Amino acid sequence: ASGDVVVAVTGQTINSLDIHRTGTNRPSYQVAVNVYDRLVSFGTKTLADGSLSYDYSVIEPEVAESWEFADDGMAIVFKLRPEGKFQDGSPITAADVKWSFDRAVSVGGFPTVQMKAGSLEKPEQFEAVDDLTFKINLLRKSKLTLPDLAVPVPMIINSKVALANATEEDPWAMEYLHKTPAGSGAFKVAAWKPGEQLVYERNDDWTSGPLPAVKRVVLREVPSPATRRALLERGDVNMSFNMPNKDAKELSDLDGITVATTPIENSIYCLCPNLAFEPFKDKRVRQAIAFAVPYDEVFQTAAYGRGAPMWGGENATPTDISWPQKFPYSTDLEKAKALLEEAGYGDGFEVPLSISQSQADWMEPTALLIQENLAKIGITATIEKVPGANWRTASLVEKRLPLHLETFGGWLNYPCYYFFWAYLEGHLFNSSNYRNEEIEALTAETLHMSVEDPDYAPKIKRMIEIVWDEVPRIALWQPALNVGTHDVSGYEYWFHRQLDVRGLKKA
Amino acid sequence: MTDSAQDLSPQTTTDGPLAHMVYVLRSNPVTLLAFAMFLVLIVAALFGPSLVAYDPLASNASRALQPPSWDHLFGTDNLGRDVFSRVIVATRLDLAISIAAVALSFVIGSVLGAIAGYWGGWLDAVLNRLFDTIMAFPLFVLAMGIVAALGNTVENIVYATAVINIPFYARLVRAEVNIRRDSGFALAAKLSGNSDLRVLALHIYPNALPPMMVQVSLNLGWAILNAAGLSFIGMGVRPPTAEWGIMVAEGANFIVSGEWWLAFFPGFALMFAVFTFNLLGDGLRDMVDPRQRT
Amino acid sequence: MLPDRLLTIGLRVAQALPVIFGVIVVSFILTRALPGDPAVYFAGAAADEASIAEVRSALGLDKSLPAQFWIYLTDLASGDLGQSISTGQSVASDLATRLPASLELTLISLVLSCSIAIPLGILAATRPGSAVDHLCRVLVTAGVSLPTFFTGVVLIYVFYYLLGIAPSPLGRLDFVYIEPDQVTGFYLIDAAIAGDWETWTGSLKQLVLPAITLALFTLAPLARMTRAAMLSALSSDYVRTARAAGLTEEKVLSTYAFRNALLPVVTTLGMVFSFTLGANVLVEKVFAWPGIGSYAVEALVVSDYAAVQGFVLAMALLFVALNLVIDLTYTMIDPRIGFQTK
Amino acid sequence: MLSIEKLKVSFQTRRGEVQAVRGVSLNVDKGEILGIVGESGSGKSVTSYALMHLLDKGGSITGGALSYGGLDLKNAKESAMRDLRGREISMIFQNPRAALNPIRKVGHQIEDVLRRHAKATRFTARAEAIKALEAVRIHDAEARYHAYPFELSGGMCQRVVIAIALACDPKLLIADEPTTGLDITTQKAVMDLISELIAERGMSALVITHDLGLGAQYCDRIVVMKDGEVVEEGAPEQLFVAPKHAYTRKLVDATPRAGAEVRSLLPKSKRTPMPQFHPSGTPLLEVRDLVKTYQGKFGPVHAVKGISFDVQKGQSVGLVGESGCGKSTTSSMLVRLDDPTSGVIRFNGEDLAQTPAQSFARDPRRASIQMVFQDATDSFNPRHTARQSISEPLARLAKMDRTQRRARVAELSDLVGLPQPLLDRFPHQLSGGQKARVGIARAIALNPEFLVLDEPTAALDVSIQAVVLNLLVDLRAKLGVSYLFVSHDLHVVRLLCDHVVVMKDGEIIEQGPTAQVMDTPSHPYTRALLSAAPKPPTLTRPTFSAA
Ligand SMILES: Nc1ncnc2c1ncn2[C@@H]1O[C@H](COP(=O)(O)OP(=O)(O)OP(=O)(O)O)[C@@H](O)[C@H]1O
Ligand SMILES: Nc1ncnc2c1ncn2[C@@H]1O[C@H](COP(=O)(O)OP(=O)(O)OP(=O)(O)O)[C@@H](O)[C@H]1O
Ligand SMILES: NC(=[NH2+])NCCC[C@H](N)C(=O)O
Ligand SMILES: [Mg+2]
Ligand SMILES: [Mg+2]
Repeated sequence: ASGDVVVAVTGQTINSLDIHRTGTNRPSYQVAVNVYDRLVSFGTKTLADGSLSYDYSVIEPEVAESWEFADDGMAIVFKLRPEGKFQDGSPITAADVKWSFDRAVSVGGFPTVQMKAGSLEKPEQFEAVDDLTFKINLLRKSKLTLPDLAVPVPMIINSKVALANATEEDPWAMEYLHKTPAGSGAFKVAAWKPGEQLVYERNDDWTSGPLPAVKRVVLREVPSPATRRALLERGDVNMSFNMPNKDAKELSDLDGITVATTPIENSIYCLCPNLAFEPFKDKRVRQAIAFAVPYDEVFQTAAYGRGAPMWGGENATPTDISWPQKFPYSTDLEKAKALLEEAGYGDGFEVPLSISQSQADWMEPTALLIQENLAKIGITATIEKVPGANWRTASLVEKRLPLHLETFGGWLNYPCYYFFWAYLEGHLFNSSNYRNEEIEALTAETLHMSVEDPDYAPKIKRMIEIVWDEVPRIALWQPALNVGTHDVSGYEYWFHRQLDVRGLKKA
Repeated sequence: MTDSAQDLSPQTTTDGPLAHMVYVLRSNPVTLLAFAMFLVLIVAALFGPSLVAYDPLASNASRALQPPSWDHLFGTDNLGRDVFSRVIVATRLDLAISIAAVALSFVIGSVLGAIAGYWGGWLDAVLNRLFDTIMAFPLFVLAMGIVAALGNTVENIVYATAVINIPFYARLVRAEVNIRRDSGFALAAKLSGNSDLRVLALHIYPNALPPMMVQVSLNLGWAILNAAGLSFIGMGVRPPTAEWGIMVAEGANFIVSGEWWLAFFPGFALMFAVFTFNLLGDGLRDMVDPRQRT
Repeated sequence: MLPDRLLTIGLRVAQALPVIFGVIVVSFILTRALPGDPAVYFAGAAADEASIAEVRSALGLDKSLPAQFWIYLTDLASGDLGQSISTGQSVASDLATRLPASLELTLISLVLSCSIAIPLGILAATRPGSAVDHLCRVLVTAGVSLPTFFTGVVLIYVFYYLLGIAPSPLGRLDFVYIEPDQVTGFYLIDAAIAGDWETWTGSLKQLVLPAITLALFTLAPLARMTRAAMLSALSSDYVRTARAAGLTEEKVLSTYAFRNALLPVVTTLGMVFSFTLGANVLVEKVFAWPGIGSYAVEALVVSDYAAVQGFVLAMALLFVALNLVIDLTYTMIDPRIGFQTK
Repeated sequence: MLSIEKLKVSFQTRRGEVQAVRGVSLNVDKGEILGIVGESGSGKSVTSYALMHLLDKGGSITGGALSYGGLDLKNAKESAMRDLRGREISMIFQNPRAALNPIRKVGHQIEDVLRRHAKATRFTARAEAIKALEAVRIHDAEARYHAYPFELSGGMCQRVVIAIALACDPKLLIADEPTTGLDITTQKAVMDLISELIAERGMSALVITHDLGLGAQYCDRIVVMKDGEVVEEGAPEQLFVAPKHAYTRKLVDATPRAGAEVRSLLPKSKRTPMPQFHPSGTPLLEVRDLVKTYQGKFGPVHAVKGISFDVQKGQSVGLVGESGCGKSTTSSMLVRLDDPTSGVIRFNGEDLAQTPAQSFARDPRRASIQMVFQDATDSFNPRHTARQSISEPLARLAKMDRTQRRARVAELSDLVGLPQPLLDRFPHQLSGGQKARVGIARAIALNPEFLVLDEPTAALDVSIQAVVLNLLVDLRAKLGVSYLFVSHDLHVVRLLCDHVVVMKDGEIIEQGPTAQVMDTPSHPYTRALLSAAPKPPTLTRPTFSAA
């Protein structure tokens, strides 16, 4: 690849250019990042290993120049950059922002849910005061609101273009924006063939940040991981996004290839016993399983040691509120057996261990090793591969898998946010059907509470202590995102785990 | 009156099927080879589990991804399982899948094909359209669809493989039955008081068997490949069961990183089996059709 | 004479109609039997009850099955194959871009395979039982015994990764080339039309490895059928007559034996073609080929009803068309067709 | 011109070497037509292939000498032979339709040969080919030039084959059973044509046949072969009048001819007195207005168009007519394997047509109406032994147990003269004559009242045919069965039948007592049929007459 063109490969398909659309898959979110801007963004920091990461603690202006909270704290007023321009040259106005936010909270599905996380729920909350002033009226004071404005969803759409292509049945121009982005971002989409490739071309008139260094980014879809590895290794591509752990481990020693491995924030790979099923109603059975997992083997075999261990914690009570942190379990079959005896399951039992076909890369070896160890304490687990299409329905919506592997990572990096999704009864990622009155109450209290609040840390610690003891989710490890580069620098890790091409530079 | 009787009947009496087989095997080294290979497969399938040194399911993270050595003839996989043991033990399952699938399609295809070929008319037309419909599907994708819809268990893989093969048998039987439907011996059987069903089942159908045997042996190979293909796209049998297709599919990802043995040995076993069945088909054809010989 | 043949062809087309209807019904049932709830799947991560219900009604999945089938049929009648949810495009446009990719690959591989298999089969048939015959048999059988996905990976490893002589397995065209304007969807043809020979060679290079992979697999049925058909043609009375009349061996082989052997070979070719087209999903995965096979697999995995149905229907139509072409070819090769009772 | 000296040909087969020809010597002189007759497998074809160097794989000339016009054919190179074939020596084969490339226009096939031997250029080829077609008396040659073999009748195909063979004016024509498989009338036309052309062009010919009558009629000299050797040679009359070799005598005797009787077909030593038998005169079967119309692809095919005739108890009725006239269709309706479109089949006064063929297998009258099939080989299940085949009706219809069946089968095989050890053989292990006997044994196993014989001897050698015909005569006398004997050979019918029915195009054109129809045929078609049969030289020696 020559000059200022960067070629990247990924295994996944980008199926839409509009993150608000129903059916838009996760890999497509990067279009929202690269082609659209938001009011605000996060800062950038350098991690210990020298790689770049976004900085959750810093909110930076993007389309907005500045913002301030109303005196009662129940509104935020944003001042837009006067020079702000969409890719078609028209100015970015507060009306565009309002239309975009109205769209996000109205179309339903994922964008609406994500907006809600930041307490952004109704169009009435959004107000275009004048061309360059945009006001959000808050429903409640929440620490989540501002960071939630920096996630990909509240992107700012050129409402004039969109409206020109809207119809009666399609007031939000879903059809049009799905294939034709209308943003102000650093890159334009020059070509898009789903299943093949996406080509970004630099927007030379980008107004929301410094001009990117590369002119073109070609993102090729190569389904076979082995082929992706070969391509990077031979230097035919500049970047392999989301590499398998094994390749990351082996290629990181290679000259000319840099592998950035970043533990994914607020994310844990878990083994979940489902409390709706008999043996797992007993806490001791769950603990027994937690003691039976061959953590180290699993971590080495399934993750090739990439990521962070989440087992072997020293204390039964947390000393800080960092999340995720090591659970106080490690492999101890004696203890596991004893606990099972105590619970009256000394003779073991049979249980299906479900994994998702589409995440078989890590789930399968993990499940196999767990299965083997469970056999040692008398539990006969049969591995049940659930088709990808069925996985969400079975595990998260119907929550009917007795014992399964699960992963959840919160975009907003707070423990309470994780708890909100993963430990509250009925909430989507609580696939264990766990319910604990204290957790319910504590989560509700902490969710919007400021981190600085002196009550915050003790409450969080208490929450962590409870879920450590009751283990409805047995933490295995914190996964990492691997990105291999060759002749390219400036790769930055983002919580959304999508490729941000804006900072890339050819070496 | 017995003049021409004896001398007109040549020495063919000594030429029993066994003698013929021996002859074909002896004169065609490739077929002999195929039969020898077939024997190897059968032995591995019957005694596989007692032939191997390691538990094919036992993992050992500390000896993962070791290249072939005297300890592990075919090396170990990413979970530290012995590839040799897994390859040998998988023989039984792979053969079972293909044999069960072929048996199923053989039986169903035979019945439907015989009915269509013998009675003809609207029944034939309907059945033919049915077979056409199955054939009009991209067969591999149909198999995938069936497995996806029913769930990926061994039985469902067998059913899916059987369904896509039914038309091949049905058409073959139909053609064979059809050419014999009005043959002299079928009519003679009717004159002897056989009902249509008896004529079909006892007189016509058995004569369609030899060409079917060829199809069977070829299809055994197809069935194994089919199951392997399903595994490759993640619709194969359940882990940790050892099955060649899965092993190749998973091992394929390790080739580029240099751990070639993961895919190579099961791939070789797969090829060995399919190769055997295909060669066997040719050999059987030679046995059935002496015209092909000089 | 001509009306007779037209009648035969018309009859063939008429026979295809119930088949196509059958395919429509079966594919509809099959997709509904797929596990998983597309509404849940496509509502996306973090979607709640309400939004799932919303998606469900947007997809028309809240209606009864007969109602859904009726809607599907009426849409079909107006030429609408529906919308693929996973690619976000209309199924028709997906097929239009992906079918040529698969067809191009399949055709090239068949051309390759024929140009090897047919001479090989003829060679074997002229020397049955010889070492050459055995060697051919072993070689082509070996080819068909290799799972295509395995062959593909090995070829990439050897020719791209180790030797570096093959181009990067990046699909139909390396990124340094500019895609030709779509006319037929076949890059080789489109590039030739555009006169862009650089792209032409570029796309040809990309075709080599996957085409070889597929060709290896299709060698056996073709070579075997050629051999068998040639053997029976060569032992026929008319070949003996031709020889007795002193015709040269080339003439006997080409005009007398091979032309007659062509019929079963064409039938086999047709079968191999439709089989390969359906089965090259495995090769497409390995070579990142944006073809119809991988499209189908992905659609199937996520229960993308419209895409699966559209794919199956397209393939069925192709199959029917293919058979028609074969029948026409037959009519061209064999003057008897249309006169005999079948 | 052609001389073959002690030719030996053998084949390498899996059971060792087969000596197909063991020292054949013969000469063909200029302008002569030499006939080779002999039983099946005696090496007639192999001899001719050997001299054309067209032997199958594995065959080779192992001894003797072959020369043609002074040229040593035995050691000739393939290239030399290719030049010779077609130009000097050409060959025509039996089954003309198969001898033509089915997918090439006949005109082009002739052109191929002309062009190859430089008898025509690209520009003259067409005209030359048409000329060649005209030479073999094909009408409208211009149009036939474009015809494909399937568009021509068997006789026309044979003419085309002859045209190909003669295209390059060869000096020697080898005809290997040129008329087998053809209709009796066509056969005559083709043989007449060949002999005419040969005379016209002053060629020599080697005509291979197993029909001594045919050979005698057309050849100047005849060679008789048996087991790979020449056993006798001479002028036709001489062979017929004074056959020296026993085998020749057997052949001569077995050849059906005017004036012969069924017993006289057998070799003298085998002749037994003719049994006496007189039909009773009460009708067994009355066929009235029988019609069969098939639903063909292009409109209805009227196979049988309303025929009526009677068969008396104990009578033997001959049904004759050329290929495709509806004989088999009629017989299969009579034996209730097929339902007539309309009409009455009264059997012992009851209408059989009322019971559909489908359910006739369970009808009590099933056992009394049986059939012997045209093609014996085809009529046996290849997987059943002769014993199983004969037992089948006994088990199914007579419900006999094992031992009863064994006894009955033994009895039957004695009756038809089939050696017991042969009963455990499979059909492919039996000769044609043996198969015919098994077929008859099966048909009479249940003592039927009425037996249809659909050309039971069509696939047989004359000598075996003689045996079978005599067997049938004996059986009728013993069992009192009535026969419907289907054939296209009037000579054969005369030997066996009391009454003859002549069919043409699905209709009966003439019927009556055998002698009357044969001696004073009233319909021209009957006359044509009669005259088409080969006429061997009349014998001067006294024929055997019934006691
Ligand atoms: N390819 C062959 N391999 C082995 N034996 C053969 C082969 N061809 C012919 N023979 C043998 O040679 C002998 C002579 O056969 P040939 O065909 O010359 O007989 P024929 O006199 O022409 O008989 P018919 O009247 O049946 O045509 C037979 O016994 C036959 O079995
Ligand atoms: N099933 C059928 N469908 C259509 N036409 C048929 C069918 N069977 C026979 N025919 C036609 O009926 C006519 C009489 O056929 P049949 O077999 O009775 O003749 P045949 O006198 O026995 O001739 P051969 O001497 O050749 O045996 C033929 O023209 C044949 O083509
Ligand atoms: N089991 C199957 N997949 N059968 C497909 C058969 C394909 C066909 N025999 C071919 O040559 O391509
Ligand atoms: Mg012969
Ligand atoms: Mg007949």
